[in-house]
This record gives sequence, structure tokens and C-alpha cells, in this order.
Amino acid sequence: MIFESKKYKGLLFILPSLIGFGILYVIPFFGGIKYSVSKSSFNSTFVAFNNYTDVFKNNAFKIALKNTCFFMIISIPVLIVISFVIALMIYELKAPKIVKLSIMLPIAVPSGTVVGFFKKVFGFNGFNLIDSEYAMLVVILIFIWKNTGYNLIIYLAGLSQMDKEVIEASMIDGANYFQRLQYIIIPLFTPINVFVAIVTIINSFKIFKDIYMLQGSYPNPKIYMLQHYINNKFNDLQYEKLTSSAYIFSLMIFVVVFLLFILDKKHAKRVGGN
Amino acid sequence: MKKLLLVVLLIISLLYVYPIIFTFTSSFMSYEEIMSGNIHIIPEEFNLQQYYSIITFKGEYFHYFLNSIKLTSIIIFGQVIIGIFAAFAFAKMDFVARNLIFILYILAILLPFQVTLVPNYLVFDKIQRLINIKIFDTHTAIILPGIFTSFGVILLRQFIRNIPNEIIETAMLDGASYTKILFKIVLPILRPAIFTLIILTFIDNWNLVEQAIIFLDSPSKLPLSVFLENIYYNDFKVFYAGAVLYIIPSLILFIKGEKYLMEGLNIGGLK
Amino acid sequence: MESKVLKISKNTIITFFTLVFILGFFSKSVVNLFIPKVQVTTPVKSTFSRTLNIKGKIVPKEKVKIRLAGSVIVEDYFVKIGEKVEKGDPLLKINKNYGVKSSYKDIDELKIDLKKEKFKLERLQNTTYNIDKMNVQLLEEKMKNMKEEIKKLEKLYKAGAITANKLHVKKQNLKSLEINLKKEKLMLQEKRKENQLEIQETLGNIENLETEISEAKNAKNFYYEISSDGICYSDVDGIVLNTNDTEVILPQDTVLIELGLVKNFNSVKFVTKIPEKYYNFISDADMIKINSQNDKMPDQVNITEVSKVINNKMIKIEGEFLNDNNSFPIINKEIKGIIEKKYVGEKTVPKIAVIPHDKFEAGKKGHVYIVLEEKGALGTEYIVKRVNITIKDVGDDVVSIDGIDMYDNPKIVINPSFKIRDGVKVRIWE
Amino acid sequence: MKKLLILVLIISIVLMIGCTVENIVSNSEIHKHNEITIVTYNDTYKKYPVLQGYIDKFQLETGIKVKIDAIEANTYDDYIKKLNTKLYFKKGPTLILFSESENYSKYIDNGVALNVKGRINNYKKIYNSLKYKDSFVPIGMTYVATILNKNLLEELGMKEPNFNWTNKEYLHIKKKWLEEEPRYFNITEYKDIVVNPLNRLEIIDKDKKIVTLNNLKVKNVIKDAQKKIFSDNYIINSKYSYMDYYEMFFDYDSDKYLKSMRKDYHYENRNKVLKYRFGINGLKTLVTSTKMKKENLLILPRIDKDIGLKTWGFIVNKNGKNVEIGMKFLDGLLSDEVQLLMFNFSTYGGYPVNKNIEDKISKIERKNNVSKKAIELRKYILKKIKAGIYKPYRQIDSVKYEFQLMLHKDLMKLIFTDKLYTDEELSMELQKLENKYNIWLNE
Repeated sequence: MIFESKKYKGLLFILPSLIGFGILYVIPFFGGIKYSVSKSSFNSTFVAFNNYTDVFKNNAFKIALKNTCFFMIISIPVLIVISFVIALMIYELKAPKIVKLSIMLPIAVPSGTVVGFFKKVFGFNGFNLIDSEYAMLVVILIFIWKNTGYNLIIYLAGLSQMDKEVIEASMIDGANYFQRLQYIIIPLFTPINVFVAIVTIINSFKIFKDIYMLQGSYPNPKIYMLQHYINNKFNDLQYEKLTSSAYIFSLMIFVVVFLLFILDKKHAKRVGGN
Repeated sequence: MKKLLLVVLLIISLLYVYPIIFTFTSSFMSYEEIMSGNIHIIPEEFNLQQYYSIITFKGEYFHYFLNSIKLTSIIIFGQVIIGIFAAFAFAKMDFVARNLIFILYILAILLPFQVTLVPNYLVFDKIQRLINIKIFDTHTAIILPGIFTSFGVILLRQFIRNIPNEIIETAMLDGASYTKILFKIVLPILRPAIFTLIILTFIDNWNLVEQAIIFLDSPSKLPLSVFLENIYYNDFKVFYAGAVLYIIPSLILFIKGEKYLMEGLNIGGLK
Repeated sequence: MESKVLKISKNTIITFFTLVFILGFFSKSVVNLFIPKVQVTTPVKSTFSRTLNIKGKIVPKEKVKIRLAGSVIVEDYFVKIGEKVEKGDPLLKINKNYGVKSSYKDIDELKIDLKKEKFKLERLQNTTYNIDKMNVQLLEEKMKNMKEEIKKLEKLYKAGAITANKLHVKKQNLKSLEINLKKEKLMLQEKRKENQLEIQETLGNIENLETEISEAKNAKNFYYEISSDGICYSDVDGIVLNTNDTEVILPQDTVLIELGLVKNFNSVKFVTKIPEKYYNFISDADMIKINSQNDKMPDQVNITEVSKVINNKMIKIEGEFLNDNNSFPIINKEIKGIIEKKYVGEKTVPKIAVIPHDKFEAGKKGHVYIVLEEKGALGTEYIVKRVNITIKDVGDDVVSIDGIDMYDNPKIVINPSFKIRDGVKVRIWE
Repeated sequence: MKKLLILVLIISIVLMIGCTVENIVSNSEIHKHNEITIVTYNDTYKKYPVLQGYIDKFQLETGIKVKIDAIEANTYDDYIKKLNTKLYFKKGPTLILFSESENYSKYIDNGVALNVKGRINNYKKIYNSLKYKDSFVPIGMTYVATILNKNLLEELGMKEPNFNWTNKEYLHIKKKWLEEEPRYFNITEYKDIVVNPLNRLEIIDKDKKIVTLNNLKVKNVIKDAQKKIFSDNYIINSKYSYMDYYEMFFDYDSDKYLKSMRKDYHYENRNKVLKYRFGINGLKTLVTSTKMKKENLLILPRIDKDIGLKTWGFIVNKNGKNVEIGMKFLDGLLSDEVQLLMFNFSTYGGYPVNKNIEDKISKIERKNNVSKKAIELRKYILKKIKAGIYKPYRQIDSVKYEFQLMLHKDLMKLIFTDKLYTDEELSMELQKLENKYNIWLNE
């Protein structure tokens, strides 16, 4: 039920965030588009889409896109599932503080140590994976190790906020743990799951920092991500190629996020939210 | 069954914490030992060389520490306040084009950092000329984008949506204004979400490097993360001690904050 | 038990890290204690002077030495050293009965001889040789007649009137006449030469006599006259510099009394000696300053002459007093003074700031330490940099240097110590 | 709850003030009119004292402030990022300083630099082969000549090579030198055996942007290199794998690298080494002549002609601030007196690029009685520069040299393998590398 009478009040609440966000994120967002359609970063003659077509023709970009999508398709769902399962275990088993702490800590570890450790384990005198075909495996491992803590915190907060009463009611009906899980907890969790999915997507961009420190700006082609391409373009002053490739990529991501958003709205209707 | 799961959990947590133990122990090793190739936890000869040289020669490390603390605390504070208001509005109140703006919020943070870097630079330059305040090479250049990210807003909105509407309606009937509802009802329930936001924003801004490198010029203004990277590239002998000291604040925050995450308020009781 | 160990280890770790943080925060000031302190100045354009302390004395410009024309014995001196003497004052008395044994003849005798010689000279100069000239003319005429006769005879001989041997006799007579003529001429020349010689001789004598007379005369003014009562009177005014001893035979030419013709400061000069290494310093210095606080005398001496001869490593310098303040100069008193030389330096720094590579002299090499400001991590840090310079001019406590013009008014360290080396971090001490 | 809220508010106000106090700034600081800025990497400008000295003079004369914007950065990539963002400004930095190891061609090709032909009148005094599209203004140059060990040559009884000596002569001397006793294997040997032969094969074709690796010539070079290295001429540490050699040659802060550096300089090894690791600026005759006399060295021009010559200088930012004044500044830097200053002081910023002052330089050389050989070398190099044979290739086609370095790192794996690659394995590896580099080249 929407409170029509106080329509403008909402705007008042959102105003501070909107102004700041508008200036600092929306204007640069459209500024970026201006660059992506101009001929080169220093003379902005309008040249519409041939920047985009150039980028598509460039096979370095193709490889980068392939690697990034491969990485995201695999690592994001796996991470979400792992962190959800661990969150549940911790919540149900009332695990000691040490466990929570030890899983959360990796997010605070600087990328220098990450590189130092993984280079030793998977580098030349370790399993020698980084230079081989299976380098992507190492990257996914690093990603999962580093970000489970992130999602774990969100899930723990979500779990503790869950409505106890509903669970007790289902217990009385004799649903065993798995049925309870399937029909109550997961549906109840859709808004948080949506958020966790968005956050994991954003964190998947941050993995570039570690790969960059591991292998520099021209790594093993197997783990040549889109951010490498963007970073190299930035260094080569070809800002138009950078922006166009980034917009293509974020368009694809947005499609996925939009689906999540619709899922969230559907959930809201079902639960009788607004 | 429970025992078995607990053991599995312990193994997993051991796996996660192993690199951190590695960092902690190798901060007590000498440089040759670290570079000697194979991984070993217990250092052959235990020496405080790294810590000693950080204290005496890298005195500025602690200056940067203060910089980082200042930056993150302001950003956390700003983001929480603005996030709460905006999230409540997005979740529970209705106004024109609410969903459209929310989609814009989501879209904006999906973009990689380099894309918005140059336009951001030019926007700051325009602001600097209009209001005639110096933004480049000051902490504001980092704080403003930090406060106004849509990350906090989205997080809190999702949590507020979980609060059933009945509670709010009853409060509305009693004649409570929106702000009263927000402070009296929503905030207490939202406590774990706020602490999540605090911890996550702390982590994001504690590790941020790119923005600091681009927007800050004078070395004395840089946060700790940039200086740690400098140590990594130029002075690897002292790196592991630096890394350990770098992790400590987050460790303390986790220990303290973690308590609030788990204190599940029984919403039902409020009815 | 197990948890106790855990607790202890937890506490130790916590204390260790808190310690590390605390030490770290204050390390900046701790480190600061060990950084050496420096005082700095900037080079400045200034005039400075180089002084040289000297000791000299006043010496009369002109000195008169009283000598007697012969060896005497002095009975008594009427004056003492340093006493002022005027014209006509008695100076000394000689032992009359010993008298003056002079090696010089009396002047009037010399004059008489001179007159004699002059007379002789006149005589010689106007002797004429009329008689001889007449003889020669006579013979020449005879010869001429004889030649005509012979011509006639030859004509006759040709005509066959006379005999060959008459002609022959005539020719013989002609020949003997020629010989007589030649002889006569020679005789004439001889006489003339002899006359010349005699003239030379007399001239020489006259000259000698004249020199002897002039010698005796200036010896007269060179030597003092002794009045008939054996007392010698001064004919100048000045002060007595020193006197000889009495009651002893003083050979001719010994100085009995030395008088300085001293009236005022114009008649006096300042003499001093300086070590040879200051030669080029002094060569173009022009002025000596006398510190004359107590005795009233002019304080400036104009250097007039620098002797080019160095004996036992010292150079003699003489100078005249510029302004006269009509007080009486004290002779031979040791007077302190300074020679000052002015310089104008483009970039002058205190002498202690410069470390010379061998000697403090113009043109020599050295180095200074300048402090560079650097934007360190915590505000500005000061780093010392060693800069090689050349010393242009050397003053007493200021040196003008060259070679730092590439830095814009640099901060130069004025208390260089062993701690301060190139690249060392320092703290500026106000 | 109330108390907490008030407390939080107070803290926030304090923090806000703390953060804004540094922003209040006088108007003049932002809109500066008579000021030019020079952008440099960390403090590379300190390597050239002539610059600092001239800036003071320039500021004194013209009253225009010259601000040096030394961008502090951990790595060179961070510096490039920062510099690139600054270039997008309307009133950006006026001049960008490029030291000898930085590459400027990228900025000129992308249209950042301003064409200065005819706008700086001292510009025509510069040797033509140092110019690049009339947009780079070189100030000083160094030509890194190779140093041979003279008494070692005498020991070997070899004839001293003259200036236009070829690679064949050098290899002939080297063969004799190796026969005498096994030598310590260091990076100079590696360069002679692997790097130079490969570079001569023109693997990377810059214009057509193609890398050709998988061919017989490359394979022969690799096999030949393996034969030479593992022959008993060199003292090889058998335990070393390719990773150790990689660290010894390229990983600058590894202790293997430091040990190998120290070994190169170690005195007792020094007189056994034929070619010294680091060359010397052949043009600075004041330095070379003393070195020749003191240490009895033989200084010759390089055999691999293309990476010897390096210049440092400026490019003028097209949409920079006060561009005219910036060009006046560069004009002053190229004037005869300033350039002469550079020659006089040994560590003052390389050899001057100004053509007119050559006679003054030879006068200085006569005054300090510089050795004849040193003057000959300088004249030889200058002749080659005037003829356009020597060019700062490394800075002109920088892309080629970046990839060449990466290529040599990858090839090390093929050379220092424990098990010998069969022919197909070798060609397969080479093909893989070729594909990878073809991607990067036309990224």
C-alpha cells in the first residue's frame, strides 16, 4: 500500500544522496559516453559507433571478453553458494567466533600478500599453474578465497534479521530442515541474494588488481581479463576505445542485473511488500 | 551429524586463514628466508628485523596510517547517514520515477573505475573553479565519491524491504511522521545491516588504491594502502611486517563488529 | 591450562603490536634527535677587508752624520741621544793638543799650485813656430830656382854646350836640397807634437788640482769645521740619533754624532718589515693604519715604497705620514699598525663555512655544504649537498667564493662538522 | 540512543571541518596566470642540474614562475596513469620532461605534443637525427659506448679494433678470450649470445604489426645459444633453472641480481672481463679521457647500433597553459651558454645537442688537454649522428623495444630448459608465443 499523500516527502529524504550521486556518478557516466563516441581522446569529432565496431573487431578484446565471461559465469554462482552454505552452517551450529573471524579476514588482506602467497603455491616451484593452461583456476581460487568473507557478513546479517516466528511455524508443521530451507529461507532471502549477486559482480572487477600484481599488464593469455585491456588502453591514451569497450561490458552486466531486479520485484509482490 | 559439520567448518576456516598465518609468521623471518622458495610457517630463526626497520626508517608508515583512518571514518560516517535516509525512501516511500532512479544507482556502480576517472577529473576541475575551493590533492577528492556511492543505499534498501509493512502502517495510524518511524522502528531492526555496511565500507575504502594515486599528488596525503604498495615494489624486505600492521585495524573491527552482526533481534517481540 | 597458554600468547601479541604502534607514531621525533643540527646563512654581496698586523718604527727621512776631516779624540759630547738640537748648538769638543791629523793638504796651497799650472798652460798654448815656418819657405824657394837651372842646363846639354857631369852635379844638389826640406818639415811636426803633449799634461794637473780643491771643499762641508777652540757646532736643527764614545782615537771618517733632521711628521717616514708570503697582498695595498690611541700622531701612513729585495724572508716597506698634526714624532719607537685591503665580493660567506682543499688563498679550490629543501613524505626534509667552489678573495673572517651560482640563494652550512656529509638529512637550527 | 546520536554528530562535524580546512585556498592558487608547469616522473629532473640552474635564471629574468610538478608514483605505470589524466585538462601542464629511459613517441603519435618547427628559433641548431616529427625538443644526449679491457687485449695479443669495428671482429676476439679460461656467465654474455643475434633477425615488424617467431632462423639461434652456453667455456651453476637466471638478469631487487651485479664490479674479476657491463657516455670527452688514462680502457662505439643513443628533453603540451612562455623557456635551454655549461660539468646532463658550439667545445678540450683518442671518438659519433645513422631508436619506436624485452624473458624458458626440446615441441612453443605477441601488438 503506497502512501500517495506524502509523495514529495520521499524526494526530500532522497535529496542529499541524489545530489551527490548525480554530480559524482551520473555526470561522469554520461561524460564517458561522450568520449566513447568521439574520434580520439583529444579531438571530439562525433563518430558514433565505429569506436564500438573497432573494439569488436580487435581480437585482443574478444579474448578478454571470453576470459572475463568465463570467469564470471563460473566464479560468481560458486561463490554465492559457498558463502550461503557457510553462513547457514555458522548460523545453525552457532560456530565459535574464530571460524567467523578466519573466514572474514581474507577480505582485509592486501593484494601484495595474496600475490606473494599464491605465487609461491602455484608459481614456478609450486604447482606451476600460473603459466600453464589452468591459470584461470588459480584466479577463481583467489577470488573465492578473498570474497567469501564479504558475502558471509551480508548473509549473517540477513539471517539474524529473519523473522523467527515463520521458522517456528514451519517447524511445527514438521518440515525437515531441507524443506524449510527450500520453501521459507531462500524465498525470504531474495532481496539479500540480489544484493549479494550485485556485490559479487562488483568484486569480480577487483580481482584485476591481484592478477596485475601477479603477472603485470600482459599476463598469460588465458587470464587476460577485460580490465587488462582497459588498463592498457588507458596507458596508451586511447580513451575512446577504453570507454566503448567498458560500456559494452557494463551493458551485458546490466542485462543480468535487470533480471535480478525483476526477480526482486516479483518477490516483493508475493510477500505483499509495496 | 552436527559434530561432523562442525569439523568440516573448522577445516574450511583453517584453509581460509592459512595465508594470513603465512603472512604473520613471515613477518618475523629475515629477507633471505622469505625468498628461499618453499613455504614454511615456523621461521628458522625468529627476528624482529622487519618491525625494527619499519619503526626506525619507515616512520612515515604511521603517518599514512592516520591518513587512512581519517579517510575511512569520514566516508563510513557520511555513507551511513545518507544511506539510511535514501534507502528508507527507496524501500518504503513512493515518489515519482523511484524504480528508474534505483536502476540508475545500480548501473552507475557497475562501471569499472577507469571509465569514470577522466570525466570525474574534469567535474572536479569545474567544481574547483565554480566554488573556488581546492579539491585536487586534498582528501575531499576521495571522500566525496566515497560518501555518495550507491553501494550503501542498495544494501540498506534490500534490508529495509525485509521489514514487513504492517509495522509501519500501525505506526502511521498512531500518527507518527516518517522520520519518527525511521528512528523509532526501522533503525533498531536495521542495526546488523548498518554494521555490515560499516564493515564493508571500511574494507572497500581501506584497500582503495587507484583513486588515491590519481587524485592525490603530495606524498604526505596518500593513504596507507598506496604506501604499502610502494613498499611492495621498492622495499620488499619490510613488506610482510607492513602487511601485518595493515591488517590489524580490520582485524579489530571484525572482532568488535562481529558481535553486532549476530545479535538477532526478535522482530516478533515488537508487535 | 590450554586456554591459559592461549590467553598469554594473545596478550603478548596484543602488547607487542600496541608497542609497535606507539613507537611507530613517535618514531618521527625519536629519529629527529639523531639528525645533526645545522646553522645556515645565505651568500651575500658585501665589501670586506683583509688586515695584516705589523710593527714598525718612525725613522727620520734625512740623516746628517757628523764626521771630522781627520782622526780626533773627542773629549766630551754636549748633547745626549734624543735631545733636540738647533742650528749653532755646540755638539762636541775635541782634544786640542791631539788636533786633527788630516790626510788632506791645505786648500790654499792647492789653489797656488793650480794657478801655476794654469799659467804654464797659457804659455804653451800661444807658442808660434814662425822661425821654422820661414826656414821651410826658404828651402822651397831654393829648390824651385835649382829646378829652373837644371831645365836650362838640360836644354844646353841637349845643345851640347855643357858636359854631363855638370848636369849631374846640379841634380845632386837638387836631391840634397829635397832631403833638407823633408828634414825641416819633420822637425816642425816634432815640435808641434811636443807642444801638444805638454798642454795635455798641464790640463791633467789642473784637473787634479781642481778635484782636490773641490774634495777638500765638500770635505769641508762633509766634514764639520772645528772652530779654533776645538768645539764643533751643529749647523742644522734635528735630534741626536746617536753619539760615538769619547777619550779614544776616532779615525778619520768615523761618525761622531748622527743627527736626524726631524721637524715634524713630514720629515719622518715609517718603516716596517713583513713576511715574504704577503708579497702579493701588499703589492697593491696602499695604506697603513696606525693605532695611535695614546701618543698623538697621525694614524695613516701612505705606503711609498716596497723593496723588491727580500732579505731573510722579510720585505722592507716605507711609507709617509699623510696628515701632520704638528706634534713631534718619536723616533725609533715601536709602533703597531695594520695594513688593510678592501675587497668587494659578489658572493661572500663566513670563512668557517668553507673547507679549503689546500690553503686559504685566492684562486685555490675548496668546498662548502649547502642544504637543499626536499618535499619528503612528512613535509619538507633538509638534505646536505657538498658543492665544490673556487675561492676568489680571502678576507679576515669572510671569503668571497665562486661556483655556487647554479643554486638560487642557497642555505650554506656555517658549522660543518664530521657528521655533515653529502646526502645526510639535517635539521636547521634557528 | 540520543546520547550516541549527539556524540556521532560532534565527531562528524570535527572530521568535516578537518577535511575542508585544507580546501579553503586563495583564488590565485587555482587560476595562476604567469606560471608554467613542468611534469616529471618522481624526481628525474634532479638528474639534470643544468635544468635547475637554468630555471632559477629564467625566473629571475622573466619573473615567470616555473613550477616543477614531480609526480610521485610507486611504479612507472602509475606515473603514466596520472600524467594521462592531467593531459585531458584544458589548461594542463605546459611541458612534459622525458628522461633518457622514458619513451615520448606514444604522446607525439597520439597528438598530445605541439609541433614546434619555426616557433623555437634555437630549435634549428639541434642535430636533425635527434628530432622526431618536430614535436620533441631534445636538450641533452648520451651515447653509451662499449668499454673493452685494454690490458686483457694486450694479454691475448690481439690487435686493438678501430672505431668502425664489426661484430665479426668482436666475436673473433671473444673466441680467443674464451679459449683462455672458462669465464663467469653474466648478462653481458647472455646479451651477446641470445639478445643481439635475435634482435638482428628483426622478429618484430613494427609497421605491419606482425611478430614472426616460428621459423628456422630463430630455432637455429636458440640451438646455437644452447650449444654455446652449455659448452665448457662458461662457469654454469648446474642447479640453476630458467627461473633463477630470470631472477639474476631481470628481477632487480632479488639478491641473485645484486650478487651478479657485485660480481661484475668485483675488482679481481674486473680485469678478467672483456666487455664491461655498463658503458660510458662516449661524447663527454672530459670524462672518457681521464678514464682512459687512469684505468687504461678502450672505449669504442657500439656494435648494435640502435640502442646506443638516448636523449632527454621536453614535449610541449598542445592544450597546456602559457605554451608561448614554455617555448621561450625551451629556447633559453637550447642557447649556446647553457648547452656549453652542460659540457663543462661532468655530471650535468649529458652532451649538448646544439650544433654551433662544437668549436667552443674543442677549445675547452684543448685547454684541459683531453687525450686525442677521446676527441676522435666524440668526432666519430657526431659524424654518425649528423649522417643520421645513429638515432634514439629506443625512444622512437618504443613499442618494439617493450615487446622485445618481454620476448627475451619468455625465450629464456626455451633456452635454459633442463630437458632439450624436440623440434616440434620447440616450434609449438614458438607458435604459442607468436600468437600471444601478435595479439598484444595490435591490441
